[in-house]
Amino acid sequence: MGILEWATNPWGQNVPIHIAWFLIWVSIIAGLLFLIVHATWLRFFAKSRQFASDTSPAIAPKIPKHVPRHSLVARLFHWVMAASMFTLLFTAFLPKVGVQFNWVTYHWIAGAVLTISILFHIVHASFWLDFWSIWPDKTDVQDAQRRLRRFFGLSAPPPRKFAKYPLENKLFHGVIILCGLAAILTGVFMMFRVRTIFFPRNPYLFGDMTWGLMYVLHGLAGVGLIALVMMHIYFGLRPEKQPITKSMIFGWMDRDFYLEEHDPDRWAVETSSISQPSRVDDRGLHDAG
Amino acid sequence: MADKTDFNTSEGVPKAVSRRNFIKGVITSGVAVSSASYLFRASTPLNGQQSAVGVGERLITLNVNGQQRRVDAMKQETLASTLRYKLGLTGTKLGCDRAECGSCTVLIDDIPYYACSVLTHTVRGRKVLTIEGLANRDGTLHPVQQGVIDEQGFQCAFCMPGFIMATVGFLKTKPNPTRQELAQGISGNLCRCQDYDKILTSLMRGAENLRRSNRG
Amino acid sequence: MFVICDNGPYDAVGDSASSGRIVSLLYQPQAMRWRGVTVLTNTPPRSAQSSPGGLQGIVIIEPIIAKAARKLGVDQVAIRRVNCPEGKAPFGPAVQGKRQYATSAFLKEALDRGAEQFKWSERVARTPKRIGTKVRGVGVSLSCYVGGTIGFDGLLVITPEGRVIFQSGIGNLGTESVIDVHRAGAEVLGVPWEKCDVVWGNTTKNLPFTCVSGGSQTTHAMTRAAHAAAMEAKKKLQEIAAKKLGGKPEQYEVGNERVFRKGGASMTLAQAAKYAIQLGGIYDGHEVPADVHKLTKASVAALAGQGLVAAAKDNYPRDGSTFSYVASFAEVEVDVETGKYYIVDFLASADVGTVIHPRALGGQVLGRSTLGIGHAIGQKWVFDPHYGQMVSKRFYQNKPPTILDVPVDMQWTALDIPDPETPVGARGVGEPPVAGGCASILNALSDALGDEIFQRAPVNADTILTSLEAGRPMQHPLMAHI
Amino acid sequence: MAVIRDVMAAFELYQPSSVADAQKLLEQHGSDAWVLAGGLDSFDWLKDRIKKPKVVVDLSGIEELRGVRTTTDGIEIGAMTTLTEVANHPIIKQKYDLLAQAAELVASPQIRNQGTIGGNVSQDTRCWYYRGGWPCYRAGGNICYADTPEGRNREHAILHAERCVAVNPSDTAPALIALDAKFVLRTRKGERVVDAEDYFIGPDIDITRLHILQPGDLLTAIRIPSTWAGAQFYFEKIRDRNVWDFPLMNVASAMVTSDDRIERIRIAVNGAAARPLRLKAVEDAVRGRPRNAATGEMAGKLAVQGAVPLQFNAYKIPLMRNLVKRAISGVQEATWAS
Repeated sequence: MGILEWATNPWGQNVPIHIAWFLIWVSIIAGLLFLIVHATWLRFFAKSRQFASDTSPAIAPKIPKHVPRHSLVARLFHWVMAASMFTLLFTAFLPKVGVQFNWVTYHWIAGAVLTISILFHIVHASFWLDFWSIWPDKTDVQDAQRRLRRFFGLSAPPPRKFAKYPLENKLFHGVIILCGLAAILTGVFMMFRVRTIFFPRNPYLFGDMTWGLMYVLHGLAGVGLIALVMMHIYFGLRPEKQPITKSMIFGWMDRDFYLEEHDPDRWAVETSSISQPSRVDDRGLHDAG
Repeated sequence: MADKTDFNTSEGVPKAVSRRNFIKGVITSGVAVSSASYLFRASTPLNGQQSAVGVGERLITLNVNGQQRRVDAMKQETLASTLRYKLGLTGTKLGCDRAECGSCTVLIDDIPYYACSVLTHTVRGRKVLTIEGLANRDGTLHPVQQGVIDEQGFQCAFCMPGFIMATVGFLKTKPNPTRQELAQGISGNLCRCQDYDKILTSLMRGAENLRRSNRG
Repeated sequence: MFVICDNGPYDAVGDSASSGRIVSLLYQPQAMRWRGVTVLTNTPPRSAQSSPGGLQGIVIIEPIIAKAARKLGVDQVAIRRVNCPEGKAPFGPAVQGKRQYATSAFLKEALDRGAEQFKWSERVARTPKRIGTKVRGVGVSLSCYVGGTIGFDGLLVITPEGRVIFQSGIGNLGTESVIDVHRAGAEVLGVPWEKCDVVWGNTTKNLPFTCVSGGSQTTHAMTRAAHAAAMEAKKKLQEIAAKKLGGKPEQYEVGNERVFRKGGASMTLAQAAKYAIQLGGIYDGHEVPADVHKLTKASVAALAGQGLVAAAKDNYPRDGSTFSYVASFAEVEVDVETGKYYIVDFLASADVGTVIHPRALGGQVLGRSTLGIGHAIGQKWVFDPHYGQMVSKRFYQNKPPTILDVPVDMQWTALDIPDPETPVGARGVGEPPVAGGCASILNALSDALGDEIFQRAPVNADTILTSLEAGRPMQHPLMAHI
Repeated sequence: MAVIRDVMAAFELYQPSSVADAQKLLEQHGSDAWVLAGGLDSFDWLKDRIKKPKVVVDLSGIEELRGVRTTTDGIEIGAMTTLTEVANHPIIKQKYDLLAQAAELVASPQIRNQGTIGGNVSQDTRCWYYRGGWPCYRAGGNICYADTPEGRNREHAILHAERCVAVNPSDTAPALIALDAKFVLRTRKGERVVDAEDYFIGPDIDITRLHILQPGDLLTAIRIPSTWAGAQFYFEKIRDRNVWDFPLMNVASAMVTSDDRIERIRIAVNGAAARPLRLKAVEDAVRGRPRNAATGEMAGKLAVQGAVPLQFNAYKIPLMRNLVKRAISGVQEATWAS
């Protein structure tokens, strides 16, 4: 049982046509395994985290009670993306596992929404948000080394607190970018094969092999997203991450949580906004860093 | 790759008979081409399933042209193949092999069928009649055959056995057809000489011959 | 006439020249410009079926003639009668100031006979043309193709038992010509057909050099060869009789299975055969005429000594090229709501010289007409242009006509006027009717629906319906058969 | 891809004599098994090596699947009843002639002698790309070759196409829908009866099948209620050749009128979509109207609403419009005195 399905094209050449659908189950099982292992580890084996230094008490009072984290626009993007992603995953894979319905139209519409929202996000994040806050920096790498050494019982100084996003978060974002962009790029071309409102159909835009690889890539990215989305939801629901999840809903994070996990040196918040905790200003977000 | 080929073909080396060479051998020997496909296609789950419902033996008895014929037929074998290649009844022609041209038409329990599209195993216990079984033992032609002779019904005549069998079958349900009705009755047969008009004339004559012979 | 021949991937030689020649013969244009191009294309391989070039040429021109007649208000039969070839009709381009010409053409007579038998005028005059959703139309078409070659060998043996054995090298296509053409020889020798045998089947049977079974040439070429061999045998019989019974060879006649002098001595063919063996040399095949083909010589050598052996090459003169002609008539009934149409009646009237075997001729004329009808009503050959692969591989997809696609009572007739340029007068007939079968249907459809509805064959329900809907042809005439 | 003239690839042949045994076999072999009725669709796939089942379950020995029985409310036709039997059955001819007419027009005499009503309604599409073994959507691939800029799609769908543009080729299916037939299925969960029109599905639901049968399921019988017995029927099939050809389109209607007003009507068309279409909107629109040309015209126009032609099948729109019109208002017989 290969991971690809092959077919003989009209010229007698063997070309891949899509991934083998059992990979759906592989991805689901991988996602489940991850969260079971992770939850078990946290529950029974994890030591409490140690950070290099406590935030200086002098700063603490200056921090607003509600630390602004995600702008409304950023949150809207996130949830639009989430909705389209769910639609995409369910319309893609439910028919493959036996739930038959007219999925293609929903799928390409959701795909179009996702594509537009991500295009918006790229522009928005590049020019209005703090672009670099989501990418691992030197400190992240050093801290990762420290944590790894400590995990294996080797001597290392404790890691520092996080910047706006923990390293795991940044890495997740990176993987999502990979899978997401692969799915979107291939998906946009695949829209040439079905009837959409965007452009005239041209199923012969590419050769059979190129098309086949495109479907394979789309499929691999798609099943990859299943596991990634499962992990993402899992973390979003974990009790200790609730403040982060809440911040994606309300836009702010508790001061206590902020102080506990984040380093104001690495993620500075505007301390003057102390009296207006709930008013989150876009501008407040790019000062970080 | 090249080494392997040499190994198989060079003299003196103990021959590891490759599947391909074996099949070639069988084909050249001309005997049992058909068994090659049985031996080497998907290995069939016969083992341990002898008692399963409905599974049958390969060696079967067919009633062909009034005779009981023992024949070793593959499960996937069509009646046309069995008739032609196992029983030597080559009067039944294989044209398209896709139930379209009618040259393989035979009667099964007096009903015309495309023999290319009937599995041999499904006609056990039924009466198969081919063109060879039409004439009398003494060589007197069937009235429909005689009609074809009388009117020189066909050109290349590859399609003739099929047309005659279709006619004989049709006349059992409608012995006195009009030209239009008989044309309908034999419309499942193609003639690429396109000699339909003369064919129809000769088969109408055949029908007439048949009515006369039944009367007399 | 500009012919572009899409010849698929391999064959560089097209049939465009033949289409030009046939058209120039069949319609006798006073002036004609012709150009032909063969294009090799990366599409599935194909090859000619029947009447290559002739079919296409006639099917291009016929609807134009039909339209011209309608515009001029001239009867369709009349306009063809005016333009069709007659006698030694010229065709093709002039070479060194001279044009080639046909041996003979009696197409006017064929048209007249056909029109009468088809009740053409009555059908044309019948009203109304439309009842409800059904419209009827009648069409006539001329048709012709090459009908014979020359120069092959005949070979026969008169046995000491008095039987005449014709060695026939003709490949049997089921048209009976393998047997029939030798009747010409039997007639020359005055031997009843029951006393004749025809040996045929394969080259081990000592057969003479013979034309290939194709190009509608057999009847013409091999009646000539059989005639030549029989004349040779007759000459030998006369010589043997003169030798044995005295007198001069030319005083002897051959008939009633004897060679005899009027009112005088005679001997049976059996006796003559025995003498031939005694005489040896040229009489029993130990010597062969120098001009026969080496294959015939080998066969004669194998037969030598078995009786009176006569081998001869067809050296008869022929002034002109041999063509056979057909006038085809059809009536169709079209349902304008569905595009579906039926062929109500069909008649082919043939000018093929002397009729050798009426029933076989009828089979040929109607059989090949039906092939042409198939091209008109649906036969097609579809490939996917992107992949260049065939998609219409099955009969239900490429649609050869069935017995229900033609009228149950098709009619044919033949003039039986001998061609003056061949001793027996017979011409070949295989391919000449094809184009007429096709074009008469197309013309009948035009008569029913108007000239501008379709411009290509096959004409199917879809072609008719889309075009009726739009009031103009909707499918590009050069579009692939779909 | 080629048309192969050789023995089929080997399979084990089972010839059960009861539905229960057949089901047991199908359950045992799952997707390796192929159900054989008349075989005229099946053998194409098997001979061309496009489908290679390991096991073939031949239903021809199951007596309970054969024959026409009268029931308290109409008739029940065993799925393995041949089309010739259906076309010639006296009760069907007398009361449900619509079905007899449709069966009579299927393919050729030999095929009607062998082909079954169950097989006829369950047959696969005849799209020449798909039947040629091209790896299209329907074959599990990711393209419809017929619906490409130059695709040869003269015989394809004008309605409800979703990626795949193939059509259902059955002649008896629209007749059965018009007669309000019920299809009796035997599934793992037991017997299930569905309305004729619900037996068929389009590519939007499942692009690889034309009907709802899952592996292991059997269509055992077709029940025709007496609701439409003796109604006014209309069946017309338009095809290229007059025998052995699939419909470019066909139409079937059953109608009951009083005072020449349409009281009840069912109408179905096949060859327009991947499933035979029951034209419910048309039925609703013409109910209560006089049966005349105007009603027919209106119905025809309504029927083709939303139709989307491909490059070579635009003719199907007027064809469907006219066939629906004729199915309602009839067609004038034309006879010339010749």
